[in-house]
Amino acid sequence: MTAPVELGSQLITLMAALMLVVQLFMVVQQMLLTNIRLFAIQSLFLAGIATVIGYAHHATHVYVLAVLTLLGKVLLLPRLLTRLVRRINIIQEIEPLLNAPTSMLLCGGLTLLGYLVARPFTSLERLGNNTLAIAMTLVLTGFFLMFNRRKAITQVLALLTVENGVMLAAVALTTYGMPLVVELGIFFDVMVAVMISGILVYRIRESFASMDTSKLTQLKG
Amino acid sequence: MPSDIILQPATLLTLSLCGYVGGAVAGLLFARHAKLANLLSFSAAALSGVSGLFAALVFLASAAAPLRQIELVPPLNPFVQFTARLDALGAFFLAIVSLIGFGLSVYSLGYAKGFLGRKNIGVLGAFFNMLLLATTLVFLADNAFFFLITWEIMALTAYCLVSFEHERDETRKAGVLYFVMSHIGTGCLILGFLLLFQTSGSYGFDTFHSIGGQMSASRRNAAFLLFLVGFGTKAGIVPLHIWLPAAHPVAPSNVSALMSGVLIKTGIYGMTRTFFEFLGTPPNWWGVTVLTIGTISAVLGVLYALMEHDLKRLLAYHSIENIGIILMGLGAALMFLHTGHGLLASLALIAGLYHTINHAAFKALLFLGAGAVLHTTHTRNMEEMGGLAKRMPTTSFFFLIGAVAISALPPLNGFVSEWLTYQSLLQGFGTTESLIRLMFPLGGAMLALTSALAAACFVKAFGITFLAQPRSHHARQAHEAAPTMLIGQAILTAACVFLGLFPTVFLKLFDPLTEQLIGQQISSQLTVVNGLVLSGIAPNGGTVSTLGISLIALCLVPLPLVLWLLFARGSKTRIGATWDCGLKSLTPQMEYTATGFSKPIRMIFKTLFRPRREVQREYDFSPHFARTIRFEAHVEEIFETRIYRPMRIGILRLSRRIRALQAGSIQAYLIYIFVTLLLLLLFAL
Amino acid sequence: MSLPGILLQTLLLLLLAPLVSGCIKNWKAKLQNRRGPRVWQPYFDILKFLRKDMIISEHASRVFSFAPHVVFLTSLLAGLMVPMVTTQAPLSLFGGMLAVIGLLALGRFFLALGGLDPGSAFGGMGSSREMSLSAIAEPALVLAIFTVAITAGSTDLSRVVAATHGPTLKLLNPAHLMAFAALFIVLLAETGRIPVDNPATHLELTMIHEAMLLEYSGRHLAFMEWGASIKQLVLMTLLVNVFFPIGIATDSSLAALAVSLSAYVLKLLLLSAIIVLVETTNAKLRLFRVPDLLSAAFVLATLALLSTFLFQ
Amino acid sequence: MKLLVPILIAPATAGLACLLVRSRRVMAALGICAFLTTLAMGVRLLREVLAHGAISECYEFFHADALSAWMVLLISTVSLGTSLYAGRYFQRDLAAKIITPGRMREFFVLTPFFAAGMFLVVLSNSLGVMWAAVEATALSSVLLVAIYNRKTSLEAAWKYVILGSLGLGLALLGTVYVYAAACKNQSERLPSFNWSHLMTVADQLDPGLIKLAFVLALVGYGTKAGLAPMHSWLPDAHSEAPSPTSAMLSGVSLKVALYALLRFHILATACLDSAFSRSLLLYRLWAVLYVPRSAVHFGAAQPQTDACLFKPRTRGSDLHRHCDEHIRHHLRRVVAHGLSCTDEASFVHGCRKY
Repeated sequence: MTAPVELGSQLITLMAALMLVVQLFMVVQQMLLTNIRLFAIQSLFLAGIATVIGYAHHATHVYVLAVLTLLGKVLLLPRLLTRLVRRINIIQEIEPLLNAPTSMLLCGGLTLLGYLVARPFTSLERLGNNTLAIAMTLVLTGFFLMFNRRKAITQVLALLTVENGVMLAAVALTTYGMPLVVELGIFFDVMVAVMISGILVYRIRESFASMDTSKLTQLKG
Repeated sequence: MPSDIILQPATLLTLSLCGYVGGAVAGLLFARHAKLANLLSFSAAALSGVSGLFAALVFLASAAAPLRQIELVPPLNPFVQFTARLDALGAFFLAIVSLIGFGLSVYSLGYAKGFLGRKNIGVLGAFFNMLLLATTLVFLADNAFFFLITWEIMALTAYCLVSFEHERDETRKAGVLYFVMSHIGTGCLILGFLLLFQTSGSYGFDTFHSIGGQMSASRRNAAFLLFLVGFGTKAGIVPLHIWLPAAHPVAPSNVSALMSGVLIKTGIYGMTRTFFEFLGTPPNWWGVTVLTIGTISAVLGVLYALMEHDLKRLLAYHSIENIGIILMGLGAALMFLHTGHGLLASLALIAGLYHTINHAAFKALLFLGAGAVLHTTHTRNMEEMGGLAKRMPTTSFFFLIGAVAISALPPLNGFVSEWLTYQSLLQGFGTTESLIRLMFPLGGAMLALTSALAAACFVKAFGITFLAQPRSHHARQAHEAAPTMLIGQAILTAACVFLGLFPTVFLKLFDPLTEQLIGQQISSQLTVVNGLVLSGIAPNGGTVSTLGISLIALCLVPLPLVLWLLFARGSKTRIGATWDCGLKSLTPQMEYTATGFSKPIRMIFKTLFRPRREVQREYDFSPHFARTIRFEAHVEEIFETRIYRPMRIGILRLSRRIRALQAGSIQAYLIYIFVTLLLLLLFAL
Repeated sequence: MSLPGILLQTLLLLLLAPLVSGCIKNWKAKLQNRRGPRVWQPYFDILKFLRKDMIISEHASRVFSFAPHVVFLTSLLAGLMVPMVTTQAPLSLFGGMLAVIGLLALGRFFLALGGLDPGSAFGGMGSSREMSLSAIAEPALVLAIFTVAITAGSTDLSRVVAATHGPTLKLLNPAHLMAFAALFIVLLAETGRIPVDNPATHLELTMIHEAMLLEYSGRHLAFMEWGASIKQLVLMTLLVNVFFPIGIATDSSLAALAVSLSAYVLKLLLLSAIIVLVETTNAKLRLFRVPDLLSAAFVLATLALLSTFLFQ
Repeated sequence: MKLLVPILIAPATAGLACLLVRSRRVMAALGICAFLTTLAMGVRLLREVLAHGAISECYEFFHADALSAWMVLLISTVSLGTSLYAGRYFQRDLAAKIITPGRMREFFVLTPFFAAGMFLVVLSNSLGVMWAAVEATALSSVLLVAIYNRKTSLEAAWKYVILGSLGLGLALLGTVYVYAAACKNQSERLPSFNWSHLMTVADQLDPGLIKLAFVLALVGYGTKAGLAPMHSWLPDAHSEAPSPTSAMLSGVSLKVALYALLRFHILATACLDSAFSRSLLLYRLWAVLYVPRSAVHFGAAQPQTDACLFKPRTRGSDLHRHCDEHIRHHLRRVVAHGLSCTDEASFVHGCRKY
């Protein structure tokens, strides 16, 4: 019976690593639509990890989580965001705060910090080694992505990657995942958050005629 | 049986508190019909003033009465109990607030009619009652929380009363300045009480009793300084006094009388309570600081008062001077406590507190007089008054009594309390060997300078306002104040005369107070010859009896009459014109003015005042035949220009620089949070 | 506190005061080789004023006619508290040095108000200058008295006189000398003598004390003049008896009283001679130079205070 | 004994009812009576809690102790005040055509939910549910901020949403760490995530995890509570929102986030020595005091910005005063939980030091 557990932890580590790679692509990527698709892939990997854990520990509610992530973050949200982008029909993301090479370097640094922070807790993970470190890195790079980009939609996406990072930590750290009621609460909160930001983005688009958040600077000190 | 129930201090006290509450509610309820509101609220205040006064006197007279714990409101949580406690110190100050409250309320019955058309009298009455209630509760509070709450209510109601006539810009500015300064003071008080709380573990005043002993030296000194600044701001000692000459003149006269007479005394009450009861035996430098601050406040207060020709600002500056004199007494008492001279300490304390009630009486009287004058002449500028003695004989008589009292001239109460202060300063010389003892005689000399300058100032104030010819149309049309206003002034004049002529009777009431604070009962040593004569502590200390002086004076009065009968029976008296060096006749413009009167002092103390004068002369063809001449003289208010203005500019510049932090762009905010997160993570590793 | 003592001292005050000012005027004239008025001329002046009619200005209020009585009575009361012939002043129980200063200040207060009341510029100027200068003189006066009181241990004049009267001649003790000098300057300022104020002139620029009396006439002027001379006598007695209590009677036997009376009159005349010398040799100081003189007095008084324990 | 659940249900039903109703007056009345009931229940709850310690309902899901009872009172009084005020406030706006009836209905629907979210935060026992409730309050108030469709209010709402959800993301990570620490030392399957239970087992938790969790919670909930360096969204959001919402936001919702932060603080002090979390809070306090931004805005035109700018500074003192209050409540509650006196004294002493 050890083989599947061994296989499971390798699978989890692989998928977590792939999530990190997708994240780095998003940092570099300029095109809005590809960004959304990258986010969908990342969520897919997260769902994968959840299913593996659910299978390994026979925890039924982790399966629920996997299905929810699959439905919500892989299918529903990306379609909603793409429809939004198409209606506002801006494709190209203009020059971000830091250009690609410097942001990549910074993400490298953040990964290092993620590992440093997560190092004392590696003993905690049952399956897949240092997924916690990856989770912390996802959160930090998501944070960095947020203030690196100007487009409102990318900021929402960055927020969602932070969310993914947190869910990864939850899944990796806790042996059987969090109690179901908490999972549901978190999931729906994220959904509603994205809906609302979608509405706001639409309204901003209407009144500011642009998605560029750097224009939102009237409220000075 | 019923009589002794009524005379019980507790019942009288609750009666007075309910009276104030009733007055406030009546004021608000009947705000629409002004006359009724005026009558109800101020008579309620007067009644509660009387009952408060009796409560205090009965409590003090039955000296042996123990502390009385009165539960006002059921305790909400273990730390905030609204319990009132009537002890000797509280009762003494309760007597002050009730006596002055009684006089002022009677006065306000007439004075408030002046606002009939313009302002809402009901609100004035309501706030007046609330202020009296809050001040009474401040003196009775037995718990730091309750004390701070009532202290805050007092500051707020006083603010509302100061900016009662808020249509004038000057009032609004003064109100804000008062508000900010009193809150700086309250801030220090909160910190001070927190320091005490840390050692005693609870906020009750009984647990704070001589807690100084258990506190570490640095914490005790910190607490002392916090209380000094906190209560000093409310009392108006020199470096923190700038709100006082701004706030008092703009308030309605009965309010400025209440503020000068009673509100600044809460500062003195606070200092006495904390320095003598809470902080235990003081180190030497406490007494020296308080004495120095007192001397400086006294001298500067009177010097700036001399330069004023706005009647109410002049009186406000005099409040600073008298607070200085009170602090000299308290400072000397602290120094004697340090050297262990219990008897002298209680003499100095009695001198300080006796001057507190004296100042409350004559300052309130003077403000009421000024209010009556203001009421008819519609101006505060003395240069536009004059000749009011003939038109307002009774008010001018009362003002004269007040002026004589405040200039510490025998036989009135100012002289008695200053005589006690002199005695304590004199005896103080022998108490220590170090050079500190030089401070006592020099303090005495400064006290003499202050009272002489005060006499000069009040010759100016009385002379220019009441004597000679009226300088303006309003002054010419002036009419005597309403009867209730005169009764109010009469009450306070009677208080001044009684406190002046019969000090020995009043000193017995101090015994429980000195017993509680210093553990000495010395009123027996202070009264000699069947209680008529006041004497200093030392066996051969000087004696004085204002009563004796006035009696002998009465006996000597017939002497001039006898001489007149003997030699001058035939002489007649004629009314003629003042000598005018041959001019047609003396016009009011030729009279001496207030600015002129204080010119010599201004020249003598020019380094302090740095006077500036501008003369603009408009002329058609030759400068010698000027069409109009505009003369303007300024005296520089050094505290304002040297300390407070640079501080304000500095703060504004600092805040403008920090404003850049709120840049407005969301990226910037995100970066702030990101950096904080990174720092914290590194910190947590 | 005996009644005859009070009556005797009052009589003495009333009679001696004009004599002293008369002598000073007479000797000053002699020094300036003028014949000058007779020594008892002030008595005739006072009698004449008492008899003459009075003119009161129409602007003046009742304070104007009340002031002379106050000045006269306060000076008398202060006089009764100062030991002249016996160490125990008649009213010493009712007040010591501080009460004397207070009463004189009360007199000055009403004198200044009387000056302001008629509404003439002279009176205003006189009151303003009188109040300012006396305010500056007060600290020196109190500090000098404090020094003496500290050595004697109390502000009660009779005890102070008894202390300095003791066998050891404390007269040459430096503290007492400096205190005497300070008090002498204050005496000149208070009684309006030459360096501070010119008593003989009616030129408005130079007169301070006289300016306030300008509007008074008849009975009021008599009381004012008399009060002023009594005040001068009181201050001189203070100076003489506190610092040089030679021959003052300790018990009330007739012989002792006679000896102390003659010694007292002699000392008074000696002091008046000094005053006359000072007046003739000095010119009147400009008004704003007077504070420097008075601050000199203050410094002297502080030195006196220091010397009480430095040169002990 | 059903006390806690009705407190949640009352505002929720009022919110739903407002969906169906048309007229402004009825909606306002609904809001007012909802909050009146919660106020009454809050008072009863406080008396009961003061009488005999903490109470919890439907098997530990809801848990109310003195601290939360006090907060329930606070929330219901403030929301009652605002709903009383809101009725008249919108009448004027409607007349002046600043706001469409639809938007106004939005206000009357969302405000009770906003309050219900806050009640849930205060009453919930498990940290996860508490996080979800805080997120719910944040989301429901975002649309309230953006009611006036002006440019500036949209900008404020956007900043509010982004910064808020980011902060809460971090707070969620913190909660996950706490939960991880809870799982580590318990063998049985589903360790309960209830706060009261966690307190009993606090000292056995792994200090490293708790330290990290506290840091993240501090930054997360700190952003929501508007503590110093993370406060920038606060003045914009509060000044742009309609005044009843801004009153609710600054009056209560910041306090609720502070409440959540204090839960972590108590947990952290119970687990680690009190030095760590106290020094962090000290840092927070110092940051609040260091930034005299309230002085910054003496000159600012909008009075509301001034008002809410004072918030952080007063928050500093709030924190201080709150701590005093909370310390007293903790005292009662901690004693109720049977912690030893010395620990509690050091805790109280430690807390008071800063």
